[in-house]
Parts: sequence; C-alpha cells; structure tokens
Amino acid sequence: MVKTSINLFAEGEIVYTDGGILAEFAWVLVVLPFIAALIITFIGKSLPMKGAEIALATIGIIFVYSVALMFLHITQGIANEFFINVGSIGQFDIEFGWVVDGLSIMMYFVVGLVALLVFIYATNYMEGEIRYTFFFTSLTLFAGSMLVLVSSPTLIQILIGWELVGVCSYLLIGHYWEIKDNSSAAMKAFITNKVADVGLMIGIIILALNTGTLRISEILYQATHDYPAIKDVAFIAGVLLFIGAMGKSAQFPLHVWLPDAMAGPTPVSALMHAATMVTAGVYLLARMFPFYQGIASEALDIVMLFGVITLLTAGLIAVVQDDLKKVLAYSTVSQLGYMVAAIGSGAYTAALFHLWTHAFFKALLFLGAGSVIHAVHSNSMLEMGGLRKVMPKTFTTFIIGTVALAGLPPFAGFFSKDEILASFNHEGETTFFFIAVLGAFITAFYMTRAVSLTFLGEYRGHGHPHESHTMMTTPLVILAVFAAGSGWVNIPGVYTGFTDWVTTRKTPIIEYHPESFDLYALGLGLAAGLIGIALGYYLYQLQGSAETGDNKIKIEPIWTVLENKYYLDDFYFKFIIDPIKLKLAKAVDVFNTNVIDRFVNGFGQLASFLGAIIYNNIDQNGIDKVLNMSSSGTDNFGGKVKLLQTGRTQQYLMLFLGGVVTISLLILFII
Amino acid sequence: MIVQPVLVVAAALFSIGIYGILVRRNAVMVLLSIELILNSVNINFIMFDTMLADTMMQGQIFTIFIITIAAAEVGIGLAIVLMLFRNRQTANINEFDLMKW
Amino acid sequence: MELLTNGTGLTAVVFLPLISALVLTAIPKSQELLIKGFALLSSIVTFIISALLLPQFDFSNADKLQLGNKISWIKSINANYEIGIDGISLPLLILSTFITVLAIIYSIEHLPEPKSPKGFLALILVLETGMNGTFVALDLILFFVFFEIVLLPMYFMIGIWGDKTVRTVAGFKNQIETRLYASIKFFVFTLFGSAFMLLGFLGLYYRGNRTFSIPELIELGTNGAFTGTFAMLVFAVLFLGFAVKVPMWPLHTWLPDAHTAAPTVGSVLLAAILLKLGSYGFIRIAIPILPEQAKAWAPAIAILSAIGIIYGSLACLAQTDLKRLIAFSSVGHMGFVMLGIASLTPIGINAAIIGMVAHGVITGLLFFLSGSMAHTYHTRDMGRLGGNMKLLPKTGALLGFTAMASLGLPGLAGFWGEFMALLGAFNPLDGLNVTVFRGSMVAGAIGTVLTAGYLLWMLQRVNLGEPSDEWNEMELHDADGYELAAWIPLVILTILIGVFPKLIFGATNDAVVSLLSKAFGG
Amino acid sequence: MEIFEVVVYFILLALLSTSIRVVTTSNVIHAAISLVFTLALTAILFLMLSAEFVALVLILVYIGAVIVLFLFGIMITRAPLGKNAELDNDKNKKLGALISGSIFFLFSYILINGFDGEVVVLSGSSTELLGEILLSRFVFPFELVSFVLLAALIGGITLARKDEALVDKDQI
Repeated sequence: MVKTSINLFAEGEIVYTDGGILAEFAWVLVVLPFIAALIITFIGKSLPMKGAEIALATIGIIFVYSVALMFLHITQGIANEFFINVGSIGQFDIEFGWVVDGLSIMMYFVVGLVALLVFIYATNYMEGEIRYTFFFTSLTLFAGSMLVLVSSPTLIQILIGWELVGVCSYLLIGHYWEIKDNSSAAMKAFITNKVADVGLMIGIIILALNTGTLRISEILYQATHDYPAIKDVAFIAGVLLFIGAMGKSAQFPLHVWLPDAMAGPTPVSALMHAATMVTAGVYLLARMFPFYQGIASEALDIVMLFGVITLLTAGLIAVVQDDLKKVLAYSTVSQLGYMVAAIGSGAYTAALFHLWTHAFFKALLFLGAGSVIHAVHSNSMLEMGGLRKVMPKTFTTFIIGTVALAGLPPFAGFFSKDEILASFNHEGETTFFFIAVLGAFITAFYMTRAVSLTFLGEYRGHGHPHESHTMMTTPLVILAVFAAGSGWVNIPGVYTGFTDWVTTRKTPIIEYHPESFDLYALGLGLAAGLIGIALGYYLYQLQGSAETGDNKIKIEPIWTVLENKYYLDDFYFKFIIDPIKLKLAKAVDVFNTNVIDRFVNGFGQLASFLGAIIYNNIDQNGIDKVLNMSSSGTDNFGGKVKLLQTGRTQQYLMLFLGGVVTISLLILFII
Repeated sequence: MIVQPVLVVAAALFSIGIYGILVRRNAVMVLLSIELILNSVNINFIMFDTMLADTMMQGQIFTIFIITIAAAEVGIGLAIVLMLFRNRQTANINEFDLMKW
Repeated sequence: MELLTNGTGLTAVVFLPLISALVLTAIPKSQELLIKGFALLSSIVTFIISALLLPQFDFSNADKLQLGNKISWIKSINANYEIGIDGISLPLLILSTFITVLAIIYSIEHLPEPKSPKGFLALILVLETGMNGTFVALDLILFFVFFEIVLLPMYFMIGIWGDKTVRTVAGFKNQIETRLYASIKFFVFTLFGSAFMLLGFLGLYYRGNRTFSIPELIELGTNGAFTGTFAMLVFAVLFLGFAVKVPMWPLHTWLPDAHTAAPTVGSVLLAAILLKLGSYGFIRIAIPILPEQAKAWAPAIAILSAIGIIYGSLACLAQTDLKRLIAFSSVGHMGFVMLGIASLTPIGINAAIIGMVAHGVITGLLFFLSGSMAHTYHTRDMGRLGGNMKLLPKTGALLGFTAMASLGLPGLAGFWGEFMALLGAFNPLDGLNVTVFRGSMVAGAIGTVLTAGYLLWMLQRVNLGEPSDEWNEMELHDADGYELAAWIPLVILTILIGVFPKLIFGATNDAVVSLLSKAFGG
Repeated sequence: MEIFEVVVYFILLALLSTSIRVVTTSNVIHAAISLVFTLALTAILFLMLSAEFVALVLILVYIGAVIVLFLFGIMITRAPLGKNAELDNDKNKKLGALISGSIFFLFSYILINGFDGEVVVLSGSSTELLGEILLSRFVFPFELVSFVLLAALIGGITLARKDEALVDKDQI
C-alpha cells in the first residue's frame, strides 16, 4: 500500500483533509462486493433467502460506509488517493488504488443508495424467477464493478472497471438467455461498448505515453501546468476518451444498445440507468474535466455537440415508444445527453448535479415501471391504463418521478435541469440552449404520455392487477423522497453544498457558479415543461381514447423515422455487422481454405509429384537398382558360400587347420 | 640321450593323428586317431619332465591326468557314437551333417 | 540447495519427465493405475522442483541468467550443454511444468480413443522434456534439439489419438482422415521452418567465432559482429523457423487443423506451450543476436501481426466448429504477442511475455473445455450445440468465464497482453516507422472488438438459448472431479495474473529492459 | 653311440611305423591292434626315460581298458571286419596329407631349432617320489580327476543306455 508520493496542491481555494482512517479503509467498498459475489456463488443456494441476504448485507455495509464518508466529507472535506503497485513495465508503474474525494464520495453514495434500494426491490421482484441466486451474484458484481470504476485513481483501473461493468451488464441483460433476442441484446450492449472502449483504450494509451504515467492526478497536474507533451495530443486524446464515454453513457450514435438492454429484468434497468453503467461516461468526463478544460477545450465542443444531439434525438424517439421501459430508456439517453452537454459547456457541477438527481428519479421511475409490469405482466403501455386506482402507491411515486424528470419545482429535476440551462445560457450557446429547452418540453411531453397511457383512463390489459408487495413499494417511497428533495442541496443563492462536495478534489475545478437563479433560463425551462405536460395531457388524456391509445396523432413520415430509431440499427446491421460477419468472415474463411490451404496442399502435392518422379526414375531405377543389385549380389555370393557349410565336421576341421597352418607358416617365414 | 628325435617323432605322431581325423570315415577310427594325438602329447610331457629333471615331476603327473581324461573321453565318445549308430544305423560321420545349411 | 542453484535442479526439470517416460514404458500395460499414478507423480515432482527454483531465483538480478551451468557436450563442434534461466524464461518454464500436471490430471479419467494410458502419458512426459528444455537451453544446438523433440510426441498424439472423421481437403482428390492430414501438415510445416532455422544457427556458428552459446552470440551480436546481407539472411531463416511455430500469418494454416484433430490434452499443450516456443525464440535468439535486422524486419512483423489479428478474428466469425474457432482465435492472440515483440520496446516485449503466459492459461482452458464438450456431445458443430449452460452448468459457466478472459477483459490475464501490446505498438523503438506501427495498433484495437464479437457469438450459440431436443435422450455428464481439478487452477491463475500482473512483470521487466538496452543501446 | 640310444631310435622308428599303420590300414581290427603296438612302444619309451609308473599306467589303462572299449565299439557299430575300402574318405586324403604334413613340418622345424643339442641325463626310479607328490601337492586335482571320471562313467552309461526317450524316432 503506497500513499501518493507527489502532493498535488489544490491551489488554495478549498481546504480539505486526508479523510483519516475512513478513507484509508475505503478499499473495503471495492473489495467487499467481489468477496460477496464469491460467497453467493458457492453457498448462496443453500441459504434461506438463496443468497439475496448476502447481497443485501454487502450493499448495506457499502451504503453505511458511503454515508459515513459523505458525512465526514460534508463536515470537513476529503481529498486523498492511495496506490498499490501491481507491476512495473518499462517506465510505467501499473497501479491500482482508490480515491476518496468529493466526486467519488458522491458516486459511492449514489451507487450505495440506489443499489441498496434496487436490491431490496429485487428480492421481491425476482422471487421465483429462474437463476435467482445468480442474479444476485451478478447484481452484486455490477455494483462492485461500478465502485471499481468510480474509486479508481489510475486510468488502467478505470479501464478495468469500465469493462467489468460491461461484462456484468452482459450477464444481467441476458438474464433470460433462453430467448435468443435477450442474449442478442446482451451481446449488442457488450459489443457496442467494446467499440467505444477501443476509443477509450487508445485514448488512455496516448495519454499514458505522453505523460509517462497512468495516474489520473498526475495527468491532470500536467494538463494544468503547461507540459508540452500532453498538450500536443490533448485534442485527440480528449476525443478518444469521449468516444469511450459515448459507449457507456449511450451518446448518439452509440446509444443503440441501451434500449435493447431493457431485455434484462427491471431492477437491472433501474440500477444500470440510474447509478451504474450509464453514469460511467459522465463520471469519466467529470474525472478528467480539468484536462478537458485546461488543454482540450476543442474536444469539449465536440462533447457538447454530441450531448445536444443525443438529448434531442433520444427524446424524440421516446415520444413514439409503446413499451413503458423503452420510453424510460430513451428518456435516460436523453438525460445523459443533458449531462454530457453540460460537461461540454464547462458546467462540471451542473452535469454532476443532474447525474445525482437523475439517479434518484430515474431509479424511481424504473422501479415504478417494474412494479406496473409485475402487476400487468406486459411491457406495452397499450395493455395498461387506469392503474392509478389499483396501484395508488406506485402511481403517487411515479408521478413524483415524472414531475421531477419534467423539471417542475420544487422537485429535484427542476434544480439540476435549470442549472444546465443556465450554464448554456451563460456560455452563450444560444442554439444549444434552445435545443435543450425543446428537449425539456419533449421530456415533459413523453412522460405525460407515459403516465396517461399507464395510469389514467381505463384498463386495457388482461387479468386483475394489484398493488405490489411492501418490499417493492418501500424503495419507491424512499426514492420518491430523494426525487423530491435531492435538488435542494444545490439551490443557487440559498445553499450550494453540492458544488462544494464535488469540487473538493486534488485538481481544482474552475467553472461558472451561478450566484442566483438565471431567471431567463428558469422561466423558459419551466414554461417548456408545463407546456409539455399540458400538451401531453390534452393529447393523450382528453383527446385520446382508452381503446386506441395514441394512434391518433401520428405525423408521417417523421413518425416512421422515429419508430425505426432513425434507421440506425438497420444501418449498423446492413453496413457494418452483416458485411463483416457474413461476407468478410466468409471471404476470409474461403481464402484460408481455398487459397492458403490450397497453396499449402498444392505444395504438398507438388512435393509428392516431384517425389513420384524422383522415386520412379531415380530412386527405383537408379539408386534402388544399384542397391538391389548389391543385395542380389550378396545373395548370389551367399548362395555360393553356403555350400561350404556342408555340415561335415571333417571338412570344417580341415578348413580350420588349413587356416591355422597357413597363418602359422606366414608368421614363421614371411612376417 | 638326445632329445630332438623323440620330440620329432612325437610331432609326427601328432600329425598322423590329424591325418587320421581328417581322412577316416568311421567314427571309431576318428576316435582312435585322437588317441594317437593324446599319446604324442604324453611323450612330449615325459620327455620334458626328464629333460628338466623337475623335482615336482609335473610332467609325469600331467601325463597321468591326461591318460585319465583320455579314458573318460573315449568312454563318452564311444557312447555318443553308439547313440548315433542307434539313430542312423551307421557310424559313417559323413552321414552326420545336421549342421548343413 | 546447492543442487538447485548449480544447474542440477534445472536439469532435473528438463530430464525427469523423459526418464519417467522411459520408466513408464517398462511398467506392464495391465497396471493402469500404477501407470497413471506414476505419470502424475513425476509431473508433480517436476513441477515442485521448478517451483523450488523460484526462491533460489534472484529476482533483483532477473536480467542475469541464473541457476544454470555449462558442460562440454560435443567437443568437436564446441556445442555445450549450457542451461540457465532469466526473468524471461522463468514464467514460461513454470507455466510449462504446471500445465503438464493439469494435462495429466485431466488424462487420468479422460483418455482419448484408443485408450492406452501408457503410450499417451509417456508422450506427454516426453513433450514436457522438449518444452522445458527449449526454455532453459542456452546453446543453439541444445535449443534446436529440444525444439525438435517437441514435434514427435505431438505428431503421434495427433496421428494416433486424433479425430478420425474423414474429410475433403482443398486441392486433394481423395478424402483423408482428419488426424492423418493434420498430423502430417503439422509435422512437415514445422520441420520446414526449423530446417531453415538450423541453417541460420550454422551461419551464426561460422561467423560467430565457432560458438553455439547464446550469451556469447548475444555479446557478439550486440557489438555488431553480424551485419549486411549475411545478417539479413540469417534473420530471414530464423524468422521462418519461429514464425511457423508462433504461428504468424500466412504460415498459420497448420494450426487450425492440428488443433481440431488433436485430442483434448494435445490441443491444450499445443496452444498453451508449443506456440510459445516460437515467440520465445524471437525474444531469446533472433532479436538480441541480430538487433539491427530485428529493427529492419520489425515493421514487416508488425504488419503481419496486424493482419493475423484481423484475419484470425474474421476467420473465427465464419467457423461452425467450436475447436476450430478457438484455434483461429490463437492466431489472433499470438498476433498481439508478435505485435508486442515487433515494437521492440520494453512495454511491447513485456506485453508479449505476459500475453504468452495468459494465452497459455486461457486458451489452454478453452481447449480443455471445448475438448470435454466435444467428448460429451460427440460433436463440435456449434449449430447443433446450444443451451450448454442448461445441460452442463459447470462447464458452461467456465466456458463463459474463459471466453470473457480470452476477449481481453480487464482484470483477467488476457487484458495485459493485449493492452500493453497496443501501448507498445503506439510508440515503437526510435527509428521505426511510426505510421506502420500505429496503423497496426489501430488494426489490433479493431481486432479486440472482433474478438469480443466472435467469442460472444460463440457463447450465444453454444452456451445460451434452449438446448436442442437431440440431447434429451443422451446422458450428458457435467464436469467431474478430475476435470475440475485440472481447470480450477487455471481459472485462479487467470484471475491472479489479471489482478496482480506483477507476478509476471516482476520477473520479466528487468530482463526485458536489459535485453533491449543491450541490443539497441540506451 | 651307445646301445641304449640305438634301442631308442629303433623304438621311435617302430612307433612311427605302427602309428602310420593305425591311420592307413583298411581293416578296422588292424587299426586297433596297431594302436596297441603304438601304445606299448610308447610305454617302453617311458620306461627308458625312467617314468616307469606312467608306463605301467599307460599299459594298464590304454591297452587293458581303452582298447577293449574300442573293440567293443567296433563290434557294436557293426563295422565290417576285414578289409574295407569304404573306411577312408578318399576325397580328403590328399588335402589331409598336405595339412598334416604341413603341421609336421611346422612342429619339427620349431622343435629342431628349439632343442638343438639338448641332452637328457637319466636318473633312477622315481615312482616313490611321484606317489608322494601326487598324494600331497596334487591331491586336489587328483580327486577332481576322479570326479571327472565318475561323471564320464555316468554320462557314458546314460548315453549308451537303450532309452526310448533318447531315440529320435523320426530318424529311424
């Protein structure tokens, strides 16, 4: 265990401590889930709750620990990092470790809280489902992988956490792998992320080679202190890292995996969309923010561009979805667009603030959706409706989530979205600002549509839905509290604690802090939200009917384009995946067997042909003949010599004595 | 007494014995020839014993031994010839060519 | 302890298996239990001796050749029995002894047809002698002898215990048994390469003051004794010899056939150790003795490696045969190893060594699993498999894990080799063509995506989904104790190396750095 | 030249002639009888060389026992009594004569050169001394030889017995 050797001074603005023993043992947060996963794997099935209790206990400990850290952080501010050397290679030290500062503590808390509630929810939701124990193993691993990612002080550990999250998502999305679509969705998620990871990997390689270190804090130090080597590659490295973030945080055009990922059980969606996985990209950008701000501001423009594109395009698709979970999925993509765009505009705190509030209300919405799906046994909103009477708790909490997402005061989304809009406005990005306002309108609209189709009107489905178990509704209630109140930690002009939390880190953050509400942005955003809700309510509740759903308001051909998700999937399959898988791979295989192998075989044939010639002409009729002649000569000679072997003793004796005499005479007289 | 003639006669006996072995066709005759050879050796032994005036008389003692062995040899040899005769009804050693190729 | 440090220990590691194989042949065929027990015991003893060498090995001087000795062998040509290990060969040697133990454990209950434990186990032990010997030999002739010893047992393993199905071969009129075609192809291909290699060795001998000693030749080579056309030719023939064994594109076509035809243990040993002999030869012989030529050839090697990575991955996507798919994946993975070597940087070569070890562990395990599955299902056709997770949960879970490890998941062993190779290729040795290497690196990075693609696709087809009805009547047995005993250590090793790569880097780094600074200065 | 030497020469001459007769006669019985004469002459020679005990043994063993054995052998093998042209292997005669002649030449050459002018001084009777030595110093070989004789006795009996097991029926 090696403590950081260089002290990256915070340049005076925020006073922080090293966090003491609590920070020193923060590795427990990371290691515990993996140990728990092992235990669940091996003895989980024999336990009374089939392993869920271990998962719950683990995540409970993590939550408590993160609360303790959070408390300590709020009272005194912590920024510290720890390294363990796991190998040296050339001039590089490969190090793992853990970082305890505002950003990571915020993430610990979010992951801990959301995961805990999702776990509690899942114990009931998944009851009686196939592979119950394995589900909790994966879920624990998922949380653990996310903690590996957010606790990492080195780029290499980020990469490790990054991919581990991907694998866990693969396991969880493909939970019902008996159906091919599900395993295909899991594969799609993994491979899309892998494509993005190539960007991240190359980005990390470039950064590492130009700074000579893999430690994030040292890279950031160099980025903010005029080191020439890193400056040359800042733009390309920044873009490459962002490509990585695009994969995990589902930015256009790499967002395609996320809606498909709804194939997993709902708790997985909740966890994945709220606290783990999709926030990884935003986290990475936030972690590297000083680098972007200091020397890669051109890359930030690209970040912002993609963020804005994503928030609009994904929001539009959400409007046409009939699947409740897919609406929420596209909503997540859209909200991630907000976060990424915020980072792009330089609003570090705003992005993280939105991540923070979004985690709670999106988890709430997903769990609520899960509760509904659990009750009606269908994902399609066309088979729902009128559920507010039979599922009052779910309905109430879902409404709170919706309002928070739509950005109405005093709910959480209002404050965070407003801060993002204010940042856009402040940066003078007028076009993007209006697109973001439009996004807010769309968000409010599709959420109202979802609520209307699901809870209002008459029930269109089968069976008799009823309210979910307390184990499922309790997390909903708790999350509703957070969805409502988590925005109050960063009210401009009143209390800006959140800003202090997340900016408490070793490398200073320089950004715009709104001193008070930007009334222009606030007004437009609020108006967009209200109009959206009103329009949605009008179209889907007052105009629409229970039988037909939303079929009335289709505007061709935009609707078709949206329903086909801009033909992006078709494009990928038609122009990338199928050519590779069907044509290129086949071509290579054919090349292998028919060209290279044929050549090799031809070589063999040529050799055997030559061999035949040599064999017949030279060997058989040449050398062999000589050999055969020699052997037949021996045979003939032997045939003659054998006549000596008469078997007559006297003859033998005669020969023997003759020999003896001859030799003796020779010795005596000649030699 | 001169030594040379006695030794030469012994050598002559030896050669005559060899001749007999090589030329005789009857197995018993071959054995007789072998006796001649042994006898020539005996003469040599006695001659050398006398010539060297050996106090241990080893020449004579060896001669006695040779005579004994010769007796044994004749016994066995004739028994073998007898066996062969019983099997082949002949004592002609040209008939015994089992070792032929 | 004296015995361990003066070369006796290393000699024992090399020759104990051979002696055991000889003893094994003397045990009557009916004593099956004794045969198996003895083979297992001797492999374990060999492994223990090699493990005992670890504390004797001076890790602070990992760049020096240690624990060896030098005895005159063939006086007339100045060939010596010169052995020793440094940080580069140590991990490979231990890997070799370790995998052999697992292979024999697996063979106890899972002998391929025709069942004759005596011959099969004896061949494994002979093979081990060849492998261990190659890793410790410091004399070109000795190296060559061990390099070739390896061929025979593998040839017989494939030829006798291999796949008996009849197939058509491109360009041949008659159908031929897979095992015969594969074994002959393997043998002739490899022999073809090593025949040239021997020429190269002889060339070095005559130019290099009539010595076969590798350390002496390195000393000469780094001081510029071999230059010009001569060096170019020697490197070319050495390249041919080693590249066939690696195998590098386009000399790889023996590999899929050999792997597909070989019995399970055969393909495990082939993938785990035999392929490493080639890349080890590059690091130990070709690069340090002929540094200038290595520099000249590096871009070509990098390009071939990049082609190999992409090509291997694409070929995998087209396979329907499980074992053939894994075999082609070896082409891709060894491409990463060679890309690392071609970069001629400490990072790249370290990456190559950890990549070799990781590939040995992971692909070895993959072949164990696929072999066992092929045995259980009597087919390797992925179109017929499916739902393996349901039918054989343990095997399926391990297959999933290993596939993840194989696609280079960070935190598992395979990651370091890939990532560090790309890292090395991005900034190759000064004076090398950066564009070529960066292009190869990007190709390699794309290769990682394709690797993930084919492995996940394989998992989807084999492991996931509903099992087909044809397995309903069949009695399928999940992994038994012997199989698990052979596989679990590999799983643990995969995780250990993945989490704590110092296990390998700790030994190799100093050796690699000193090797490169000797060869290229600085 | 003393009368003693004349007698010796005479004996040697007789030895030669009788021994030649042993191998040249075409009558089996004659051959055996000639051998008796040869041996008797040898015994006389021994007597003259003052080896009287050996001479007596020779007469007793050879003439008394061995020749009798031979005669039995001749009788049992049904050798044709009287002249028999078949007795010799005519093809071998010349070559045999050449070889034996060469051997004789070789030996005599060596002996004549090696013992040129050597003279023997005869001493008196030695039988008493011989007995002492034979039963003291050479007692062990003496006993051994008796065992050899015993073995030969048993061997001879075993071989010559008309045992069915030893008869090769295929050959009869």
